[in-house]
Amino acid sequence: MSQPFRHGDGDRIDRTRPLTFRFGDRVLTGFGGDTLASALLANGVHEVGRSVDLGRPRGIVAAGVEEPSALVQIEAPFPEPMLTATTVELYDGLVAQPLAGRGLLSSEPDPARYDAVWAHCEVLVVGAGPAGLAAATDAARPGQRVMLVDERPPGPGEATPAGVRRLSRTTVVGYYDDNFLVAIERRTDHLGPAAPPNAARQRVWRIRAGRVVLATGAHERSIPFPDNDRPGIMLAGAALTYLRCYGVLVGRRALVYTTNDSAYPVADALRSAGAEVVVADTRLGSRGVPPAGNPPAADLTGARITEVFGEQRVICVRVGDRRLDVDVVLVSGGFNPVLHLYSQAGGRLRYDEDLGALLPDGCRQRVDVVGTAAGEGLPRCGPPPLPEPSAADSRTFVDLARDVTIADVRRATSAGLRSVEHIKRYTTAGTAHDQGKTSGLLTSAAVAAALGSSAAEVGVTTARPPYVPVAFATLAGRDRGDLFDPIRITPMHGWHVAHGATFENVGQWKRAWYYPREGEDMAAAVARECRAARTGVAMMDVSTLGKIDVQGPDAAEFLDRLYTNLMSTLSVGTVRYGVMCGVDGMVLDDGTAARLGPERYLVTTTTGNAALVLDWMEEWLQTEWPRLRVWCTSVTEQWATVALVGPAARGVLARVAPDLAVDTASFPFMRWRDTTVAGLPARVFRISFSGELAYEINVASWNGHALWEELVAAGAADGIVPYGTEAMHVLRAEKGYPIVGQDTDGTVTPDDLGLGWAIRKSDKDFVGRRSLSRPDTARPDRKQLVGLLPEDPARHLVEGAHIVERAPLGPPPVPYLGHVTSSYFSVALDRTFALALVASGRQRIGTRLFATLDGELIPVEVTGPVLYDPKGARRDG
Amino acid sequence: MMLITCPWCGPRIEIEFHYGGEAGVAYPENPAELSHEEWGRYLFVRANPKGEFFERWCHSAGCRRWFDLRRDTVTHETGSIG
Amino acid sequence: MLNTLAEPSRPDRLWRSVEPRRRYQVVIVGGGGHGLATAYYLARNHGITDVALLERGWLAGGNMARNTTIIRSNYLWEASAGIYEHSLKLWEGLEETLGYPILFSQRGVLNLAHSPQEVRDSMRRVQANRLAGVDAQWLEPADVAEVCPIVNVSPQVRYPVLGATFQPRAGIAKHDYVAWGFARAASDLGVDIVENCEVTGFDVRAGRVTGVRTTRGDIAAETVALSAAGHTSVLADMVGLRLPLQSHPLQALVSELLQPVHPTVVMSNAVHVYVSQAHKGELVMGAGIDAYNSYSQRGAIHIIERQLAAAVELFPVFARAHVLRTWAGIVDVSPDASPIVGLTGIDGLLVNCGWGTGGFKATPGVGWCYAHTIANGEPHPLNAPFTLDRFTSGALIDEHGAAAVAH
Amino acid sequence: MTADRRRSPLGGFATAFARLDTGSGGRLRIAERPYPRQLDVRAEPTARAAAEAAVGMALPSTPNRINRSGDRTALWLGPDEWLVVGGGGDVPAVPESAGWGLVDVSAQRTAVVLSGTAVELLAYGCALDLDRMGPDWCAQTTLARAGVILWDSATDEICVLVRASFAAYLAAWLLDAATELIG
Repeated sequence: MSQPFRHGDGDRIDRTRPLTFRFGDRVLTGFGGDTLASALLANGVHEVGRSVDLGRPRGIVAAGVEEPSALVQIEAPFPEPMLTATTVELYDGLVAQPLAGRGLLSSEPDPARYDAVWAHCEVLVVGAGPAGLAAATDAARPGQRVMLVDERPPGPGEATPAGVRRLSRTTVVGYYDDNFLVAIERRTDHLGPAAPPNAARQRVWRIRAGRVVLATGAHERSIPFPDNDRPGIMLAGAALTYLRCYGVLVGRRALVYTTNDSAYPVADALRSAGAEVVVADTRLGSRGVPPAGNPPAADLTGARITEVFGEQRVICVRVGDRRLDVDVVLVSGGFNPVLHLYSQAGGRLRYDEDLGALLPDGCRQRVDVVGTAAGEGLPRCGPPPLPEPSAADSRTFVDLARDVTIADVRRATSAGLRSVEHIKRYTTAGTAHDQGKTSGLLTSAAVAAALGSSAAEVGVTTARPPYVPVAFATLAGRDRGDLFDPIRITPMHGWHVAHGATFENVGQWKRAWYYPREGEDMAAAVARECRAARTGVAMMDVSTLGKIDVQGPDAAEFLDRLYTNLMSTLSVGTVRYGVMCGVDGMVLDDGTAARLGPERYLVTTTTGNAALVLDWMEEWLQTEWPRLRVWCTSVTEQWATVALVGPAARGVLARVAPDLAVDTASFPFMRWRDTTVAGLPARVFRISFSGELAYEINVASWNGHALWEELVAAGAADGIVPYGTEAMHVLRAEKGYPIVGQDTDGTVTPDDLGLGWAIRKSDKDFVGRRSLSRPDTARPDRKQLVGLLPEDPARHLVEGAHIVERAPLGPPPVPYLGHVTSSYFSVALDRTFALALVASGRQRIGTRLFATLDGELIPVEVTGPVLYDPKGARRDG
Repeated sequence: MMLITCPWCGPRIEIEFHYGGEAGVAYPENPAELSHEEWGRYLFVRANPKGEFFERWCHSAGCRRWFDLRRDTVTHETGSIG
Repeated sequence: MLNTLAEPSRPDRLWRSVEPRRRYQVVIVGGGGHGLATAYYLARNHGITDVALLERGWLAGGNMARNTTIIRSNYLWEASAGIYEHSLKLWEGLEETLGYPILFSQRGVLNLAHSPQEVRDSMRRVQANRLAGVDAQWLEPADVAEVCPIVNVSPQVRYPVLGATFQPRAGIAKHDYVAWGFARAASDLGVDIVENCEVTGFDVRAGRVTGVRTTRGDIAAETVALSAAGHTSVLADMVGLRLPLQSHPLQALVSELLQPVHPTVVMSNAVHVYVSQAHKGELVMGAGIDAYNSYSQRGAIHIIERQLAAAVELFPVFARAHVLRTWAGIVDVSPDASPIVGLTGIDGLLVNCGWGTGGFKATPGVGWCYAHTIANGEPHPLNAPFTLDRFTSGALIDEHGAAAVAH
Repeated sequence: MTADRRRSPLGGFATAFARLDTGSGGRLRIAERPYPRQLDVRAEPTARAAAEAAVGMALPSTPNRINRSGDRTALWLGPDEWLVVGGGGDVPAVPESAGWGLVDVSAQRTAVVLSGTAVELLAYGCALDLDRMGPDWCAQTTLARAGVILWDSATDEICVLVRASFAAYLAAWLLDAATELIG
């Protein structure tokens, strides 16, 4: 007969909706509204898995998230490890396996969507039990947003109070600063294979609440006795839940084993459902007075379970001198108010002797605890009694999830451990999927007994988020794939893609790295691009460079304080290279400053440091120099910028900029002009990062694409070549121009880079100047930027290779002089070359050193950093 | 996640802010006149109290204004300075 | 090389937690891994057993109990490689030395590179490591996939894996057992381990520290050695010693027990992920440092969310693993991301701090060197570079590049 | 000046936005409003009037509020910073030592307008309590992982100003967030 243990109509199931599922190798049926656990119990299945260390059969203990033992692995529709059968909603086609303590991750990519939303409310009520509903109803009023969050699916006929926003299947997992709570909504899990693919499987709710009401209820706890982990031994309250909510009679011959009155209605209900029930009350002489109704009396008082028979399933128990044949043992050792969130919020807890449990004792955040979570109506039965020490202690469990017994606890204390935190780590109690929800206080009680102290003194371990396990992918949300981090692109990006560019990530930017042609590898493409820049004309998208508009009466003074060289001496219409140091004197960034007017500059930064430099400027302006009348505005994306480079660049520019006098006399190096390029309003800078005649043409970014195409067309006659960041790196390295972040690493001063000329002679201070005279930064033997020429002109040094003075290498540690920061093949030099930071490098020019690579020694000649056109003859074309 | 009150924009989540460490550490009047020890202290030594801390924050994702904040480094409770 | 799931043995004897005497030759403040290792090596290497180790709470309950147990020595600069490599060598013999199973597993550590600059930096570190005698190699993406098949090395991701440095001798150990092993050994050699004993002040006579005041009475000492990680500033303030330290939360998390899936240790500074699979089967993962100073052992959730996004991108197989527990330690970060170990300028007071996120792996190494410093009144050659003075001279040991957050 | 050859950052998204409009049955509309004139205005308190005269409208004094004047709107960005959106004509010149400044940032950001269930869509990535912003609001904040300026551009419409280089990312993010709406 299918579902032989169904009895009556549970108020959560829908008997008109039969569902078929598979557990292990058995095909079973249940009903809509069932959990996997209730469906298994309806089919008489108690054993669901094996314990992690001892491999003992384990059954269903509880009816909710506190379940310590009934772990399953979901196989279909998509594999998910280690869920509790008590929280998995049944659906057609569910396939689950018993789980032996360790989950299995699927190698299939997870097809599900996940998302997160922000929510705000004046009152957040956690838990939709009677106390939560009352609190929500009470809080609801016009203009006040009340959210009611409950972990269960919406029960049939459960009314949501008017003016209250209810979230079901939603578990608050974390309570953080300033009443910020995080909840996980399970939106499609219960639909199984029928889940719509475009719907997020789970959603993270980020809730900011004015006030929080915790109506999180209480978890029943067990009573330790020998073999108390046998399938069929479960919490009394759970048995009642299965009967009332799911129409499942968990057994036909029940022993109710309790320390308190709460289990009597359970016995009552099971009896009326036709079960034989014996009530054993641990209290001596108690007649057990249940809260309401005509009480059945306890059959046994002062009772203790001393022995359990049956392995896969309890069949018989010994209570005192009596043997009772049973198929379930329903245990109630009292209740623990659920205060994990309260504790996470910073709430203090106090141990209540009457309840044998912790109660809220004040919290700095705006939170109230109501109902059983505050201890209201809980039986005042004290902690559950522990058995007298005996050989059976090694089979008497306090934490089923981690196979922790009373013997383990005693072993820990006799090893000298006193702190419950140590004992938790020694025994691993409380560290499993349930984080000790039902076992925490049992463990403490066992520790207290072993130490002859009290549970109050022993305390419990701290509750940490999340309250229930949360899938990694759920918290990852939608920040996946291309949305993991913004991809920043320039206005010409589409052109680069269409023309086969390969890209490199520079921070969040996608920059064209090189443009391989048919049959070209990277080296060939870069060589071609470099050759064009040196011998003809080439163009590059440099729109990613940071641009900051600095204006105001004190703009010049301001820049003088931040750059190592003076910007106040620039005349309008001119441009100057500048270096910025951190307060520690190390190079922070470099770029150019163009004086647009008496009180206005446009400064550029490296691509990676644009935001950093603007923040740097604002910080000094606001926090140190508030009297300076200066305003800084980012215009990085206002302008699209194209570098037009090479001896033929002037001709190309002349063609597209008819109004601009391009001859050297009218438009000399380090000047800028406003004009029209290809009919577009443009600002042209005559600056060069390659040593060649070069222009940087700026237009409004929405015109960037047009400008690019016009230049491609205008340069066609001269065979203009677009080039990427790699060629740019080679060209600048041939000239010994450092790149901040590649040739520097935060430990390099301007002088180390050979930029001493860019440090003002006047004694006027600039940020970082004082640091340059510290004993270590003033050392003459600091690492300095030099060029390296491998003796074998075909030999390429790996960037990162280290430099040593002599060969062969001695035994480690081998002292080294520095390392290679940049290394390329130069078409112009027809050989390889490198830049390196080398101790006393400038004094070593002309000497022979060795670059080490995985133990191999490559002889190199030290040169100055400028290897191409040292006289700068090519600058004007 | 802390809710930090920007004096201009009001309460915003901590992600919108940039942390500036201890408040009230002024750039020395004449750095050149400081000893190496004094300069080293200015560069690197900052208060690191357990409890009340006066610190700098910048509402970098908002109005870009720097401001001082009083915050408890244990409870993360914040309040304005004054 | 899949990790075993062997259940570690549980010794039936650990340490004696005793009442403090009123006077000791050496008082070590802070019963974490460093303090314990220092006490042990003081007794073992220098025969100094008149030592009290004071712990304000439960032994090794601070960062030692909260770290992600990664052990490696592949730091950039000679000074760092020196002390971390010495530490790694000690790790390699520690089970025998302590006679205690610390589950030290040399499963190797991968440091991933996601950008051309990270590739340069990685190459640089590999070359520096080899000269320093640290085992290190560069792996191309395909080789990365060989070492750790679950890493997504596809070029199609936002920040593709361009390669990795690999230190085969690196690995993990069981943090609690390391602490307990040192505690038991130190206790056996006669060191007094005092728990629930918080230092509330120092006795200073004529500019010399002569003892500590504690919640369990005053204790005189010839040498007081601080070893309190995130709380060092709080103690130093009591004697007016201002240190270049800032304390931050460093978050970590753990998953449920899983069948073996992750054979090594993977770290990625760019996306702030570092993860290994512990012996019992749980994934142990470190997150980023919260930006602000804090002594609360908890961080903000967005750091965890960000880290898990990166983790699932890097390890698609982790998608449905579950976070069971998150927590934070309090790390004391120095301006150059390198430690401060040695004299303080105050007679009788020594300091060991500033390890940031690197403390665990250094445990035996710094214990060895700090003990030497205490016993001889001057630094061991391996900790000599890590002076306070470097913040005056500017001779920093900048490990931000090599260390970043992911130690 | 030859023909308009401008390209807006989100020109390529027009069809995707249209698909959302139909897919959501008009419940949610996303559209780029390209090339908005944007002037970043800075002014000291004493020079405020001069700046207002130059841009031809009053600048809001209350943080995170806007002023509207004809086809232009002034957004509060900071205690001494405003963004004037809309309008046209020449960019006003700033006299020397004026105590106020101005930068044309029209091409720095593009404008994306959300209408219909805009607040719900933004809630996927914006931590502001958008139901409590009051009338004529604006805010600089983060949306997803991009910095944005949001403002109350019309009834049942929210305008998102996003930097040109982030625009494609943000558009892709918005469309992905709307996945459940289009089915």
